[in-house]
Amino acid sequence: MAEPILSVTKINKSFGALKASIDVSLDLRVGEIHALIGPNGAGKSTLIKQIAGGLQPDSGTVRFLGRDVTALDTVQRAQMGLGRTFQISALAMEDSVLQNVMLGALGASGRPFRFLRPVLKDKALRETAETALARVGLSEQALMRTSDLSHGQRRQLEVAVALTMRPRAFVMDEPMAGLGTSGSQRLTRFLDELRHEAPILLVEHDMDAVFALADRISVLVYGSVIATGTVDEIRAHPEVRRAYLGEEE
Amino acid sequence: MSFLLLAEQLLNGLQFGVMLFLTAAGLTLVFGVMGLINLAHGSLFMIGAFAAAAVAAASGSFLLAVMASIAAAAAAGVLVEVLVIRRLYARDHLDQVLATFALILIFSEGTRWLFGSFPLFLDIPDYLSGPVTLPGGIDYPLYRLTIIGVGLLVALGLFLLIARTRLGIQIRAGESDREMIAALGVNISRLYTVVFALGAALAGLAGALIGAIQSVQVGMGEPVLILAFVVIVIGGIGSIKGALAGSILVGLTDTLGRALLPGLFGLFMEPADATSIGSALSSMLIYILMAVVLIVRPTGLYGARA
Amino acid sequence: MKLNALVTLASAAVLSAGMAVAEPVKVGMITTLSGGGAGLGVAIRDGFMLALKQSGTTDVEVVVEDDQQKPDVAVQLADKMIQSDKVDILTGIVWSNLAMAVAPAATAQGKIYLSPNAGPSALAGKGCHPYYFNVAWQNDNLHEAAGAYANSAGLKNSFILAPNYPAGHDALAGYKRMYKGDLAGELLTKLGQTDYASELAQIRASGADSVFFFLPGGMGISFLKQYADSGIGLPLVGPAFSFDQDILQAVGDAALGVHNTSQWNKDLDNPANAAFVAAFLAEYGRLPSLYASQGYDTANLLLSAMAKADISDKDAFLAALRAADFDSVRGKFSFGPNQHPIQDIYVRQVVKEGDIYTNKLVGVALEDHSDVYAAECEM
Amino acid sequence: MTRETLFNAVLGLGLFAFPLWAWWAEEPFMITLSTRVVILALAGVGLNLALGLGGLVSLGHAAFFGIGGYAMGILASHAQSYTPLMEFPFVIEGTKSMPVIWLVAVVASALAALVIGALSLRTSGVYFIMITLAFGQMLFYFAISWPAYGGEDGLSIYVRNSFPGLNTLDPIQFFLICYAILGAVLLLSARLAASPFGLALNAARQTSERVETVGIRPYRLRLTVFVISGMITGLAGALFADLNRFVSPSMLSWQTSGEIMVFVILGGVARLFGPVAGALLFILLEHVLGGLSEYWHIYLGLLLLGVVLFARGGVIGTLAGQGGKHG
Repeated sequence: MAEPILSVTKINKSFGALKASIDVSLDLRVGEIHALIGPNGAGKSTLIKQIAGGLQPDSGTVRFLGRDVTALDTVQRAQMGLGRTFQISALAMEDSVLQNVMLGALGASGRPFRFLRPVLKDKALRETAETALARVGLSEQALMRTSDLSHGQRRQLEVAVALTMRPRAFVMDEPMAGLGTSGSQRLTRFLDELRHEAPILLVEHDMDAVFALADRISVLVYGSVIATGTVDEIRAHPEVRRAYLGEEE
Repeated sequence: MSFLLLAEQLLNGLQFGVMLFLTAAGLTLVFGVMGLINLAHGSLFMIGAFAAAAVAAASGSFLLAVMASIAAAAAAGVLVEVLVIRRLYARDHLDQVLATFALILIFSEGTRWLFGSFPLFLDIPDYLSGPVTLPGGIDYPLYRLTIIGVGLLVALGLFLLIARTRLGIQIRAGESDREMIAALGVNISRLYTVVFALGAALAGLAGALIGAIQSVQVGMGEPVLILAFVVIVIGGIGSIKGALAGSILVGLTDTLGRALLPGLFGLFMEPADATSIGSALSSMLIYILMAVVLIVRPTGLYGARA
Repeated sequence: MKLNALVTLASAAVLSAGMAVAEPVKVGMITTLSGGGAGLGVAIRDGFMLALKQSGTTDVEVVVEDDQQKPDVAVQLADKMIQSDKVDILTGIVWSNLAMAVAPAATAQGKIYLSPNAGPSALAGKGCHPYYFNVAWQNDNLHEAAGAYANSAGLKNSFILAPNYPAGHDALAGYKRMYKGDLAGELLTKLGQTDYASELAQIRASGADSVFFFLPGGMGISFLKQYADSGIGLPLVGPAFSFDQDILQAVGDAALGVHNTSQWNKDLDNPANAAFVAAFLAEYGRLPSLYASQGYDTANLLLSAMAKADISDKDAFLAALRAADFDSVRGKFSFGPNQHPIQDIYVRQVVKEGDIYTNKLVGVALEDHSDVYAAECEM
Repeated sequence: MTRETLFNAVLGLGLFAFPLWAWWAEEPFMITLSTRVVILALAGVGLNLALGLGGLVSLGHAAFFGIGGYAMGILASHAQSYTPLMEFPFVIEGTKSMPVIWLVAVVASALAALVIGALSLRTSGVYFIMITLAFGQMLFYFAISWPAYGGEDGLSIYVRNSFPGLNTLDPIQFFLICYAILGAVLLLSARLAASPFGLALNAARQTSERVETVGIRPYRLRLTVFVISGMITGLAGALFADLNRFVSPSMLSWQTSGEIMVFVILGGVARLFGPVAGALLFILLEHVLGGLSEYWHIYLGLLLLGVVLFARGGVIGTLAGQGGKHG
């Protein structure tokens, strides 16, 4: 099999006495959705930060597109094509929806240091941005102030921003949270398609979505991956049932 | 420079540092708990000094004067907190800067309106005046030793207050998590008033103690304010320990810079140039220190919060 | 007293018959009336106004404005007074750096500037100007006198210090110009410094027999208190600024016995001075300070020129100013070729009279003293 | 047209019409006062780019204001005394030409802002406020104790510098020069805010994380805007020195930094015309209140307090409403 797009090997990270990641290994292959689940406090966000670049692991490596990117920061990983959405929306709340998406397009263009022409009149950027908005179904909200969006709409906007970057892999931190049933069904359908453009590492609490979408699932408990496998394997896994699903339901 | 002189300069640096700590402690406390940048801290220092001078003139008692300074500054603190400051906690730093800048104007000219344009008299009491001979033969002013003592006591008192008392628990809670103190059933509004008054009282105490060996005049608070900010930023804003470390570092740097730099430059320069350049550099030294500390540690020595 | 009111001094006296009735002279007074330096500006203003009031004249209009001790504000006020109030004469500035900002520009625009306090060397030498008169002293004068006094008092090894800014450099240069002994040490302190422990330790270790210092305003008060408390006890010498009537009360015992140099003191024995001191005390309820005496002399100089010439006749008016034909509270007073004073500079000592700290005359440091920059002035 | 654009238009025209009236009415001081407003507004526009757009609360902008001032003072004083600025390795003469002085002021401020910004931007929040203050104070004390150019006394220039084809000594002509510059810089500033760079910077102010995630370095955005901001404030410093024909270390003092910041906050942070409204109001207050009482600072303080507490968003925010902020 070809080398995975994104792989994490034996990552460790501790904060004082607290071990947030213990020998974590997982990978993301072409065309798949790999879901990462685990109870609250299992270290999912810490792991995501180490993958996206905000946090350096104490040991272990992160590889992306065949390169060791452990020492690279968020910006460099983003420039290589790692698209990310945040659990808590990181959006420019005072700006319009369109401006937020254009920021992504601008980042992808690699030329943010242009000072005099209005950015909204840049046709190429605008097209990229509007396409992304259309794909997540936010075209009508383009000119709204972002802080006026509903919680779910902000989630959609997060995804739209990531789309503008045409990434080689997505890392999505709970994109379904707060979406409501119809919203999350729509997003589920959308992600289902999206995996063919680029694989998705999906952190999600919505189990219906996870079971519907994931090619593989990894379960993180107290900083360790206790199991990785297909949906059925995970459903059947006794340790997972005890440690995680049993608690949840 | 002889060893004895160097030792004396080190003591001076320590003493200056403790003096700075007295002025900085309240500022850092208020910032730590309420996240407030209070430019008017220097005005509270001035109010303390003026109250002390007025009471000392009327009563002749230094002790009474010091108590008056604490009371007056705390009272002014409560007044300002209730009328103005509490509306600023939720605002950003810019609004706080502008509002407390406005308070400086009001306090300064208000004081001048009350007390006139000329400096006031405030002197060291007889029982604390004059030098004593320390082991090693250094003649050192008793009053400055007293300031070191009081400063260290205040530091100890603050540590105990924060570590051991109920108020301290609330203060620590307020520093780390504002919602938690509400959950603990603490009256936040009153806690903030108390902390602000405590910070003001510390400024007032410093004003009285330091005013006795300096000039009690309108505008005396501003240079103090800048220095206090330098100190707490070096130490890490909100940290009492940091304020203490920062003050001593600044005190030593400033004093030793003034004492040593002109001589140092004299080794390879004309004396007149050495004096001039050495002095110029020594007056910039604490700002250089602050810039270096922040470049190396962007949140100060003991700072956690960015 | 109302600020900025056009103080037309409408005394009951009607213009006496026969006197040349001219347009009133408009004076713009820019001085420091707020903040920490306000005491000096208030004293100058009060002295100036007292002289006008005593004269009973109705021919002087004064516009008073506060410069906040900021040079750019002073410049703005000068512009306003020249362009909008159309004053003929400017005066009042306390600080050298503000005077440097205002005076050259004002004289270049054909306005007369009478300096009641600051006398930077740049305006006494090459930068002298026919329209610029200094009624106080050239900045070096009192320091030179302190050096001369140190010689006569037999001081042989002085430690000298001043703030690190131009007036401070001038002070040390002035002292050294006259002083013949050795220097035990020389320090430039930070402007606005309030703690002098480090300097005091160096003084104590230096083996000096005396200390000369120039630390104006709050710096001097701080230094004196800390010096007294240090127990060093060497004789202090300094210019009058740190022993001025208005701040002595704040220094207290720490200043007692110190010799300082001044061109004026309240016990100078001449009728003009006696009248001035009594009138000032009656009017304002406090003893006059050095700065008040300078403000008073400035006004009287102006009045003397007005009595001789009309302001519209510039040359005659300038000549009348140069003549300095007025009864100065300092006794002898005349202008040198650079229009800076030639005057005696006295030695005073701080004493306590009842509850009040004040100065008494103890001698003359320099007689008919001018300044070294006069030779460079080409006018 | 939003209320804010209407307000801006009225403000801009008023600031133009008033001096013209003063010129007609032969009130030259009113022209000088207007020029002062225009120049201080320009300094504020500079700071507003860093503060409003970039979220960089700099309490050290007096450094650039002063550097601009000294660029003018040093060049003009050498030209005035016919002594070259330096002779080795090549001769640099002083100059009295405004455009040359402006260029030097802008370049010098840019260099200073590059160094100060590169170091200061390692910190954020209150630490950033204080480290910029520290750099300002360093320059202040340096200027006070550096004897070559007058130290605390500053430098006086006897005749205002020249501009080709104009008589700068005529108040109205000098005003027009300054007004034109302010207009040009406001235009530039508006375009900057709407540009790709402005979009990224504005987003970095609100969420640094997001900007990194799309592959843009917030540090570079901030450093760039800090340099541009310093350049504009430096240019204002050169004009201010020319207005007063005088430069001194007080231009470098922390009070000056504070005042420039007051203009911005008073007018409305991140509003295009905020600094213009702020500087106008401040000078107006200074001029009117200064005449009322010896203790006029008390009233000034009370008024400022009132603005912070009750008129959020500054003058423009209050008059034009919250809408329209940030484009």
